[in-house]
Amino acid sequence: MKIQEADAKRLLLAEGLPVPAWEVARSPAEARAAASRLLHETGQVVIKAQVLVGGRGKAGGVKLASSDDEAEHVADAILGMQIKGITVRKVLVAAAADIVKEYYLAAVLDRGARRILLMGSAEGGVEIEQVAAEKPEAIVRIHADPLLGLQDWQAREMAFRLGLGRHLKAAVAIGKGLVRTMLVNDADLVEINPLAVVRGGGAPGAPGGEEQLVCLDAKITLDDSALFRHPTHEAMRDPDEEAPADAEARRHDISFIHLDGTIGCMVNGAGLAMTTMDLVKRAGGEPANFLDIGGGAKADRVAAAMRLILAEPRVEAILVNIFGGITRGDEVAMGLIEARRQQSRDVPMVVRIVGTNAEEAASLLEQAHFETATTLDEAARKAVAAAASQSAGGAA
Amino acid sequence: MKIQEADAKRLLLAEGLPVPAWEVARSPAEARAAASRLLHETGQVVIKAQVLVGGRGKAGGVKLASSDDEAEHVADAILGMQIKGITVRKVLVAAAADIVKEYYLAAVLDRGARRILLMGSAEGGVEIEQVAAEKPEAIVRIHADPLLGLQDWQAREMAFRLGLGRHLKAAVAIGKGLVRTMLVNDADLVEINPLAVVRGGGAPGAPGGEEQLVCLDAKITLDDSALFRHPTHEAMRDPDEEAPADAEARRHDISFIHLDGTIGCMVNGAGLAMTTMDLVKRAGGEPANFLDIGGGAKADRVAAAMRLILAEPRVEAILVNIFGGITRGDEVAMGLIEARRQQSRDVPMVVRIVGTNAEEAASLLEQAHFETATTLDEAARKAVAAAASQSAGGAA
Amino acid sequence: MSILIDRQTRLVVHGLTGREGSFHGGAMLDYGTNVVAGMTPGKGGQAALDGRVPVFDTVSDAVRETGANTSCIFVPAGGAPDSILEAVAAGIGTIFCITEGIPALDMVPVAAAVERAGARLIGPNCPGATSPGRAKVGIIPASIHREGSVGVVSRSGTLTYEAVQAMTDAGIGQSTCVGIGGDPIIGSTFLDVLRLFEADPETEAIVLIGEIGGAAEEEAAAWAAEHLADVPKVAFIAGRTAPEGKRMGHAGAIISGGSGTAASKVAALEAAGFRVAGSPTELPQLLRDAGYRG
Amino acid sequence: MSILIDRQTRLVVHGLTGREGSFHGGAMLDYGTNVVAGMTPGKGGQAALDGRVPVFDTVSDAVRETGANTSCIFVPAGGAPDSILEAVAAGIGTIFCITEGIPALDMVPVAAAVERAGARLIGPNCPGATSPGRAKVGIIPASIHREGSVGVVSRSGTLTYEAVQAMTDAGIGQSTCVGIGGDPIIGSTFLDVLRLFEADPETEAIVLIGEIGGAAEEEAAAWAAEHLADVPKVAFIAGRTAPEGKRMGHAGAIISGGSGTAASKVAALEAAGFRVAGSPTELPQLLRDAGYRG
Repeated sequence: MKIQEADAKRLLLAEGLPVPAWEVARSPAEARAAASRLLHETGQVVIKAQVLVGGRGKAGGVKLASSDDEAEHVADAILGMQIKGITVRKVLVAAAADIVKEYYLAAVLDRGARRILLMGSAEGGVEIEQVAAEKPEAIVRIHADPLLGLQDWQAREMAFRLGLGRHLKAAVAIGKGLVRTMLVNDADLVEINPLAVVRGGGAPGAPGGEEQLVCLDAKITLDDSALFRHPTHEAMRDPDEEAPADAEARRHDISFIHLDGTIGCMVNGAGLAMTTMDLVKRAGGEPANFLDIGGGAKADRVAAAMRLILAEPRVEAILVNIFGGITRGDEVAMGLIEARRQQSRDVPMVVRIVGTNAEEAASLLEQAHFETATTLDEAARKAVAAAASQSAGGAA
Repeated sequence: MKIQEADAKRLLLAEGLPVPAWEVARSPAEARAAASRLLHETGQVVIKAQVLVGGRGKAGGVKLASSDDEAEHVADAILGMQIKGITVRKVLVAAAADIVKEYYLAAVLDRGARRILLMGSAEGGVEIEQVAAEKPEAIVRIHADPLLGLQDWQAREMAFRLGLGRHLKAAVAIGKGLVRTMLVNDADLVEINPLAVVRGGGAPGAPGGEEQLVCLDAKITLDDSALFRHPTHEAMRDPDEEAPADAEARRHDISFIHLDGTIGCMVNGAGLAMTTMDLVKRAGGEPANFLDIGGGAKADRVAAAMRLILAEPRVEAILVNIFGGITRGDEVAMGLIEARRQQSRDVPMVVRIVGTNAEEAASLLEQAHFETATTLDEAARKAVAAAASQSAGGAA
Repeated sequence: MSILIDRQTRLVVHGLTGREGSFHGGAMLDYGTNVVAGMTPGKGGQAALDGRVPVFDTVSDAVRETGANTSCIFVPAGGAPDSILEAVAAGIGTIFCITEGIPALDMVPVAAAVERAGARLIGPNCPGATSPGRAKVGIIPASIHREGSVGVVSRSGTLTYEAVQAMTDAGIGQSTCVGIGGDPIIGSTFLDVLRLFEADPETEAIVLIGEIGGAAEEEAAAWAAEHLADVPKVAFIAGRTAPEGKRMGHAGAIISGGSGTAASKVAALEAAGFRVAGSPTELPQLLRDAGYRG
Repeated sequence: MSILIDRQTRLVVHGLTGREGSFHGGAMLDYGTNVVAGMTPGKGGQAALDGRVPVFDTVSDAVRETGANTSCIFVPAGGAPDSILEAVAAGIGTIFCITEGIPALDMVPVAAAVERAGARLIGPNCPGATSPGRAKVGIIPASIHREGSVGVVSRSGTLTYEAVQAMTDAGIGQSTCVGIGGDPIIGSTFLDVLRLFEADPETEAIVLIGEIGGAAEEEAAAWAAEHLADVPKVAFIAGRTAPEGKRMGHAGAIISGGSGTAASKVAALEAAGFRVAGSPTELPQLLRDAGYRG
């Protein structure tokens, strides 16, 4: 689960990391009020769109303001803006820092090494993928020991290799703090970009003029599998950015990702669900979604999956692909029959059920006059054809 | 540092372990008041002397009372009692538990294995050393992994091997809680004896009559080396049980242990200090103390050590044994000269200084008319002789 | 022969008395797997699966009493990492963890502890393995298999069934099919399993079924190019149409920062001499094309 | 030859720029020890000990630039465990930790990590070691030594000096003197050091200086009875008059529950063929009595 910058900063603050003060505003007036409280620090505030997508700066979602009037105008321009399809509903207002130099520092889960990686670069402020592509030697990588954790000497090593020896104590505290933030919150990623040396002002209580190291932006991704043991994290899910379909999918334990095509997919198993999408594409269609109903899916979950797919008006055909293992084919078939009975609009459906209780499923589907398929390739072709005839029909 | 039962119970409670309610009383009236609040639980209270020595029960320091009158009388008898030379100044009052069975469970630092040991026995309520001597197979030992810590399965294994399968969840929580208490507080030992299955009442909020597992007594020893990072632990040092000399020694970073002999010892290094005591004994004397002035001891610490030794009226001679290494012999000699100038009573002193700057020390001591010795054995003999003549003189 | 499991496997099922454990434990037993013990704390002394399998409180009891050498874990996510460590400490050499939804950071120390002990972990969040005709551990349906000499390794569950069914339908049998799991942190990688297949005299061809995310397929491909040069090798990669930055069901199936794409994996596999199928149904023909005659 | 340190020792002193580090660093250098580097975070690029020794920010820098293979740690208690781990990670094989007052529980994972890496730790809270005429690492005064063939191992500081001085005065030289430290958790035990002496062709006799607390002397005695049967062995145990339940200065020097007494240690050593002295001054004569002719 991605969380907003303000929430990420809150988690960092809770671990004692230096994060300059900020406020979140939902209206130009709120932004003006926030600016009037923050302008005294450095004479300028930065106003940043709060959306869970990258490239806010390039999209015009990050701007400076030097007065409360200007802050209100800038916030008015940013609020309501669309960034990569997401409407901006909140802005973060913070004292603009007097930046001396920018760095990148992140704790990430390195799956290949099976350990936590502290990753840093003196080339901060730009996307790390760009640095990795253009100047890989500029990235310092230090793995935390899987049993001992990140040691102080490793955090020092990172500081020295980034050229942060003058800010050794702060850099060590931040490096260790990132890993602690990761562990305490079960995060996959805790990223500070930029980590910056700033002149005075930047952090609360800082003596004016003196250089210090602060976290200017923060990005945290939480491990969905661990949300069960962090009851307060659910509150950080941003309802403004979650489509109702996603919330519905979560409620039913369905993995669902909305895409732009016309062929709805209902599959059991993540790998098979991706494969089904791939074969739809290969057959000339475009998948409307990724949908994994999981193992042992019961009738009510099948019905919920059907509602999710049909909620998208673009959907012109549905492909159901079930390989029975734990999941019993006849149960899915009954779920489909019930779901079709309830469904609001009639969309052609191609059903393929193989594996456990496939024969019982076949006879149920036959009685209910479903179109079926034997192989996955055949199912994909039939679904694409059905969608095409549906469009043609619609156009006629 | 040993801490009182009540403090140990507080540390266990802080880690969520089940400890029946208690109160500490410093007077019979306080004990009566505590009993009147606790008697309703099981109709009986136990009143226990709070002293940092073992064998309270045998010494008559643990008694039951069934009414507030009786509690007051019992407390009156226990308060002021001497147990192994310590005057009882406080009692702990707790609801008497209806004990079904007693167990022993402790987390200890196993120096040989260099890891934390969870040690349990179904033979609770008696001293574990006795069980170890008479029935060693009755002790279950499970080492926590030095890098992973104590795992749940290990706590379960302990529970099953103690026959606590019926209280599995509670036993696992307690086993893990002991190790956590140890780690959180930097303890060398966290011991529950007895850990008991009791019928109802025992713990706050427990449903009456149902059996449950609770910690009836607790003993915790803290690592002195780690006190620096637990500022609140210093408050648990019991001023009633610390002699003024011990407090003075701590202030000067001197290792000091009071003994019953007549020959005061001042030595640098713990091993050499023990050896000096041993040689005093071998020469027919009795050491009055263990005293290690540490490395690089300066004049003021030498003076403080002298005051500590002379504070004991029994002391009839002083043996100073310094092997210079980090410690410079001439500095110690100057400290001794200054200390003798200040000292209130005149006690014969034998000084041996060898190693770094021994020659400078020798000439200083000679000018100041100190009695000196070359070997440690000689020094011990001279000190014993000096003490003997002192006693003889005193008797004459 | 086969890899990981065979007739010498003596299996203890962690959580045998639970819903999943008893269902799949029964299926394993019916397949002929030597299910010698169950482990459920507090149920020691009972017998499960219609009295056919004794249950113990601890894995070490199960090992001592039954000589168990392999674990299959159905314990819920909160307790599964501990259960893996219990198996390791009891001396179990091969551990399958079927449990899904284990927090990734929990697996970091566990994977290290497994490695330190020299044990082998498959999963978590994996379907297990089958050595057709010998043993099956986990949840892969028995019906899809056929005895043979193709080694199958996959990150996925039902997609594997699809591929294996296609092979079986085409008359191509398997030496062992292994699902290594779709989580970010897993015990055994594609490469680890390829090494085992390389050492297995009975395995004559390889089917690798990967998906987007991570770089494990690329790593395995590089190794295979060198060590399995003469072995017929085919592969399938799921997720060609997956968008960047979205987790496709599996916690590990995500393209981030342009890395872990299907395209990069397909390219690496093809460069290493794998024939890469456009659909799982093409795998049998590609095996034949690659020279497999089994 | 000798054990632990010799002319091949290339020493990095952790905390060389501090008060203790520079004082003893200078003494080591003066003795002829190959002090090749200092390590103090933030002082990299400086030169210490009158410009004779370069200082680095990290141990790995010191190893890379100077080929350091041995560490001597004077870092304060709060940072010393981390400094040990840094040395281990940098590939240092032999680490002396002089620092006293390290919380015991901090050493539990550190000792395990040292062992896992196959490195050797002496201490903490130890005086170090001297191989007379070759090298000295730590704080043992140089003046007390004489080259020779008796291996000395001790838990203590000044008591060791006393014993070694007595030997030197009697014309008996040492191969290596090792102080293993008085803390409850230490890296190398009496037994570990005896093993090294056993393998050292130059060491012809053993002096073991123990004290109350723990069971390390008993453990070493049992091993020596078997492996050092024909080697002259003498010992001294401090603390015959120590009362039960009181820590005698060293965190590890405590008799608890009747175990760890001087009597039990003396008995175990005598049973193993050690001659046990009543005073350190008797050690030279006992060595002669035991047949030592060096």
